[in-house]
Amino acid sequence: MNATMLLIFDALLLASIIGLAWAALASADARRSVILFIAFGLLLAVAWGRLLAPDVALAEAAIGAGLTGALLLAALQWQPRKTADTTNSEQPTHTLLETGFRWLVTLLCAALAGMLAWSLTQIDAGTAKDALANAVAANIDASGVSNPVTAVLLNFRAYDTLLELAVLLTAVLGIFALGPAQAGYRIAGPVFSSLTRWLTPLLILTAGYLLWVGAHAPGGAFQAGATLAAAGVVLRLAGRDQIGLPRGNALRIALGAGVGMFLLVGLALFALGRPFLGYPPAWAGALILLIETAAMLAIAATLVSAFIGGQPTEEKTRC
Amino acid sequence: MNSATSLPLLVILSSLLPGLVIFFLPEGSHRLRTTLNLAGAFVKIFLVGVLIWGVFHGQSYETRWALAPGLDLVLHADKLSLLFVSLSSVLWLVTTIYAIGYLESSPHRSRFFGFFSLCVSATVGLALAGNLFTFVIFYELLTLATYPLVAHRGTPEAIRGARIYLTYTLSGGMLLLIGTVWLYAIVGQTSFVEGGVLSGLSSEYHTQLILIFALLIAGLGVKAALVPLHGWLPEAMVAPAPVSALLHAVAVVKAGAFGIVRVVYDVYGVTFASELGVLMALGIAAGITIVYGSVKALFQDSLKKRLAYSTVSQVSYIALGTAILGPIGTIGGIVHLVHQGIMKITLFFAAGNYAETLGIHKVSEMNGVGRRMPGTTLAFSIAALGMIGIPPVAGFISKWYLGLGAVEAGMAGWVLPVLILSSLLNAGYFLPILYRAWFRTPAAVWPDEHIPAARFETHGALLWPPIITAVLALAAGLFAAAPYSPLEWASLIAQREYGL
Amino acid sequence: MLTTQWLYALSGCLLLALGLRSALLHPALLQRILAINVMGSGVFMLLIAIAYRGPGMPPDPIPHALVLTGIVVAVSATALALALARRLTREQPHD
Amino acid sequence: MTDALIALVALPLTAALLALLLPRIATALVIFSGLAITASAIALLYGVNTAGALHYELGGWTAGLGIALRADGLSAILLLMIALVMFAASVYASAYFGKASERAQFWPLWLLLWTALNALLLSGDLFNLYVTLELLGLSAVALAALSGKHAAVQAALRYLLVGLLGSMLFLVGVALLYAGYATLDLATLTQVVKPGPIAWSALTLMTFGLLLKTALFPLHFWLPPAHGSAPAPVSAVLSALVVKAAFYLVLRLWLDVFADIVTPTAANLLGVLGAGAVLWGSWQALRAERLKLLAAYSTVAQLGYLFLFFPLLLALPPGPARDVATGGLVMLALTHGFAKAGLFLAIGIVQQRSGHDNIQELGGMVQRLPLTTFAIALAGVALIGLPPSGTFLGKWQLISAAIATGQWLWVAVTAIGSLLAAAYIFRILGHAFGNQPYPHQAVAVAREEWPALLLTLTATLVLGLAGAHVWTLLENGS
Repeated sequence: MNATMLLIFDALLLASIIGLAWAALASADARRSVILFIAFGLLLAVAWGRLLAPDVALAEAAIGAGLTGALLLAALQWQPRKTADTTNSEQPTHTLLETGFRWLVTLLCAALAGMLAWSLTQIDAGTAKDALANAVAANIDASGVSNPVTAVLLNFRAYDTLLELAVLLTAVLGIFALGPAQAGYRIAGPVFSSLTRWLTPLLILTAGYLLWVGAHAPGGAFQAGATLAAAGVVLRLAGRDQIGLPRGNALRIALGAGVGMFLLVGLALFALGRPFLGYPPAWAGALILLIETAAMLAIAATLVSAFIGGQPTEEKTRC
Repeated sequence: MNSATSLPLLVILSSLLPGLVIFFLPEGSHRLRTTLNLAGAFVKIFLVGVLIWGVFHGQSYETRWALAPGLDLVLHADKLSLLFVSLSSVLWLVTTIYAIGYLESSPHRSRFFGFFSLCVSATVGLALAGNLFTFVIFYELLTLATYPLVAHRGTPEAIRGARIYLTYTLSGGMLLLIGTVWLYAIVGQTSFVEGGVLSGLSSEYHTQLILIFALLIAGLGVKAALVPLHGWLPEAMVAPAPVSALLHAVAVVKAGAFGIVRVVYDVYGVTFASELGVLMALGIAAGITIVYGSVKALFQDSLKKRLAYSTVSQVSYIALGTAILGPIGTIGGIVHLVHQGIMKITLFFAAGNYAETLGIHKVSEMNGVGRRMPGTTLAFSIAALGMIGIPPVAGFISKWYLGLGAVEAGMAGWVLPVLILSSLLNAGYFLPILYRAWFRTPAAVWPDEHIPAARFETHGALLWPPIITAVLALAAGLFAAAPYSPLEWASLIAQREYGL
Repeated sequence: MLTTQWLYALSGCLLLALGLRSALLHPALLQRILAINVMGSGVFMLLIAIAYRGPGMPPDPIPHALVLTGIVVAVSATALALALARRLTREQPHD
Repeated sequence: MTDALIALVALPLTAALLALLLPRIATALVIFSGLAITASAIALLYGVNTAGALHYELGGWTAGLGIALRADGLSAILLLMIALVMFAASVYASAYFGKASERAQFWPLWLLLWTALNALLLSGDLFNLYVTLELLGLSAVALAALSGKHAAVQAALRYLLVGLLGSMLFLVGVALLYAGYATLDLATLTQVVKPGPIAWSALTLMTFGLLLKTALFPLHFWLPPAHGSAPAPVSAVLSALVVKAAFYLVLRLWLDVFADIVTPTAANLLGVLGAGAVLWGSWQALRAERLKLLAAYSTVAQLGYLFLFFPLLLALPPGPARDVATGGLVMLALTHGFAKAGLFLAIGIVQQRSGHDNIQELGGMVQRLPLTTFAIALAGVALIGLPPSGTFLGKWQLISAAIATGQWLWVAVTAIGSLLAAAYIFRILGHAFGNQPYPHQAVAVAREEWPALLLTLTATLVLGLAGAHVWTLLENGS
């Protein structure tokens, strides 16, 4: 595939991405917007692949498009298909002031894009910008994994990931604080439920594989966690309230597992006189796998809880 | 911390700590509260006595505490501050006794006496302030401590009066603050020094210094009730009588006047101030206030309002004195700081007695009150005559020196007329009261008599304070030449200020 | 920068602007939440374009890691936002 | 010494997990961890004061490849304030939330918020700052919505969207800087960053995003409803700490990282917005019907003062004069932190006891809730800027710097703002002193009253009288 072909491909891809985004945001119809947005996410995954970012592509497909999509679709249930105020935006009856404001905002956004583009032109293609990439390459052997992204994520910048898991935890606790989960869907027909019987184990297997492979190839806790969550979503769609999600204490443990394991490892090393989160190279691989496993469980539990939109009710056990 | 560095602080604490304790006392524990109040007052007087003794024997007292880079909280005892401290601590004792009798059975006494003590602590701190920064701090604290006292009764009028009082004083405080910061920005941290500290500055600063002076005097003028910044004073009359006494004689109004004295003598230096030409402006403002206050007083039927306007006019004698260049005028102004306090507090005590005993609030209700309440009325009469300037009461001394000073300074042309006119006006609004009180036949029933005449005409705690202060007013006049008399003291200060 | 980087970086800016505009102007809540996600995608595209080093060259892994983190943060925020919105629609104000 | 850096993040995070897993003993847990965190904050302050700025490279990787935690005098002081305020608010909350179920939901989020605040103050890495911002934003939103009331949820949702917008803009700036300088480490960036479009647009975007989060006028619209409808202890820390965290970042970016990039014109713009905040916020506070709204608007105003310092600091040459002014700025931020937290806690007591917080109906409060009223009055003294509060010293430096640099406009704004503040504070006290009978059964709980009182006392007395230490700490810790 030669350069011009590639260029055309890029142009088409980006054009459709931007077009989808535009369409999704321009529409006043919630359902339409959501579906367009999911498509947008999938195309993004392609773009990431095109830019040699397979890890991101996987994550985007699984989380960005997949689970966000699922969340949005679930949201459509209670979202009035056309909100009251959207209807009047279809026949634009704006006062002069409003129109002025809309134009002002539009202008500002355009200016923002312009400013960014302009400053991007100023980036000198010096060698400096490879400094960190080289540093990563230089230290990769000590990191315990061969996939540089995983190395950055779980070793060099593990602290980021720790706090990021804390963000996930915060989100799900915030959702729980807002009340119990809404009731499940009706039990699915025989076809779909038999499909789920096949689908669920498959997804779980994939998750395990992604987790394992993350050490040296694209993949890792987040993609794996998302896939695992997908299994839960499928079950949920099949009408199972039980969706394999533990209850009460077990659930709380699952949700906290990621942060917990991270802290445990970090502090244990700290107690042993090593820097906080500073794995000994010999152990790094194992420790990272340990943390990632916990993280995967946490992510899956979090995302499924988010999907069902609240704390699963204790007593209802219907399956 | 030895006595030299701790004594000024202790003088403040002697009223601050009892005050803080009193806040937490249950309403019922009358005796403990009274004990604390009086103990504090006596301890303060004792400590002040030690200070005076020390200072007159060349000992210097200073408490210094850095609050921020270049901003020290300094408490320093010099002759001027001692004059004010001893005045306020003596009058505080008397006022406390009076207040205990006055608020006999009224609610929220713990709160009242708590803030009462805070108020005096602020005043004392203000008197001992060793630099403008410290002065500003206590100036604002005084405002805060007096607000609850003015609002004490909690009636809509009380709240309203308190709000007006606050609006004036806080705005004034802001002007004072800006002026002070500006001054610091030019000369950095400076202590109060007899003779002033600014005369050395090059002439390029003079316009700035004039503006700063305007800001400072405007800020202080609010509390000193210089026209047109006096609006709060009549409104604050809603406060209980002891508070009015405190406001008019000891704390608030005095703080303003004292501040003006400080700024003119110990920051700018009186000679430098007159070179700048600001002294004249101050003098004119004072003169206008003196006349205006007296004229307004003439037309007030409410006794307390009449006294309030008389305060407006009387306090400006102090400002007038500072505005007169030359030691004699200075003596007149400074000595009046004391004399006005003693006389005016007597008047307010008496007015409070009339109100508490017979429910008399209006001048027109005072017919023949002299026969029903001779002691109170006698005290009132002495103070009133003093205010007019009739010898041998203290007020005469002040006016005499002001007059002489004006002649000496060649300002007789306008100062003397002001003095004479205001004295006539004083007579005009005080003598009719005395006439009614002594020579008119009393009304059949008093407006609201709720303290029957027993052994005394009223409660002892209400009767003795005005009598004591009246005696003091007489003594200050009769023994003006005696050592340690206010006059003696004022002339010492004047000598220092002029480096004589 | 390479042409490809340019193309993607500029599209990133464009997405950002698009998202920002709708986030500020769109009347419907759901679309506003989507808009913020689109903004995010714009930033991610910018980052990944920066990381790109041309065909066959290993890209800079750090922006990739940042974007992975960013995606997870974004989904958390979206989930919370949707939960809040649901709570709102579930019980209209009764006053 | 550097252990304190780790402890300040690890302690609250661990406590959050334990509170999640062991809800029964959560309250005791919070109190103990609170003490531990406060101790670590003191240790850090001590360390910074003796050894100067500290840093810790996480995972042993050199900053740049890895992430470094950093602390200097400024961050150490703020961390101590956070610890004290959060601890006092925790004690208060243990009594405020009556039901065990409420507390079970509250404590983990509360500790996550604490984690976020500490992590943000300590972070020395641009992208890590973004993550902490999001952690802070999400936990704050979750807590603000806790009451579940419609108004609260609505405000929280708006708060969330605005916050996300802000962090997105911040992230764009980060991306731009990485593109330009290939580093995320603040210290490194400080050395390599050069004036030019990249730095300018990055700073613009990040500042704008942070201004949204710190609610600088006219971007404050989201704050009053959010702070006004959250549970009292939450409102307290939102107003006292969370907005400050974003402000702290602005300060860092403008005075440290981009010190050579920022221009006086830009600083003046911030000053103008600050002035707008002072005047508009105070005016709205004066017109507010409810205590909580009054307090929230006063937060808008008080943040304005902090931004008035930018044009002044830029005008002063680096050196003692600027350091003194900076100290004033920090002093204002600290005093407001303590005073506003105490105020919100006190208001919470009033609201719980009388079932409302309408300013009109506070008559007789001074008799029935004397300590609470006293706390409100003390907070008021600090908000107005009267002595002996730390605000007085701060405003003194503000006015002084303005006069020294001939920027009289800011003097006028400060004066008017302070008088307006006096007006809205004494509006409350005027009603409180009214002698109409107080209709409600008012028995305040010591666990609620004392935290409020101690916080306000810290603002008015401790900071006012021991203020000089703040300046020395900043100097030693630089």
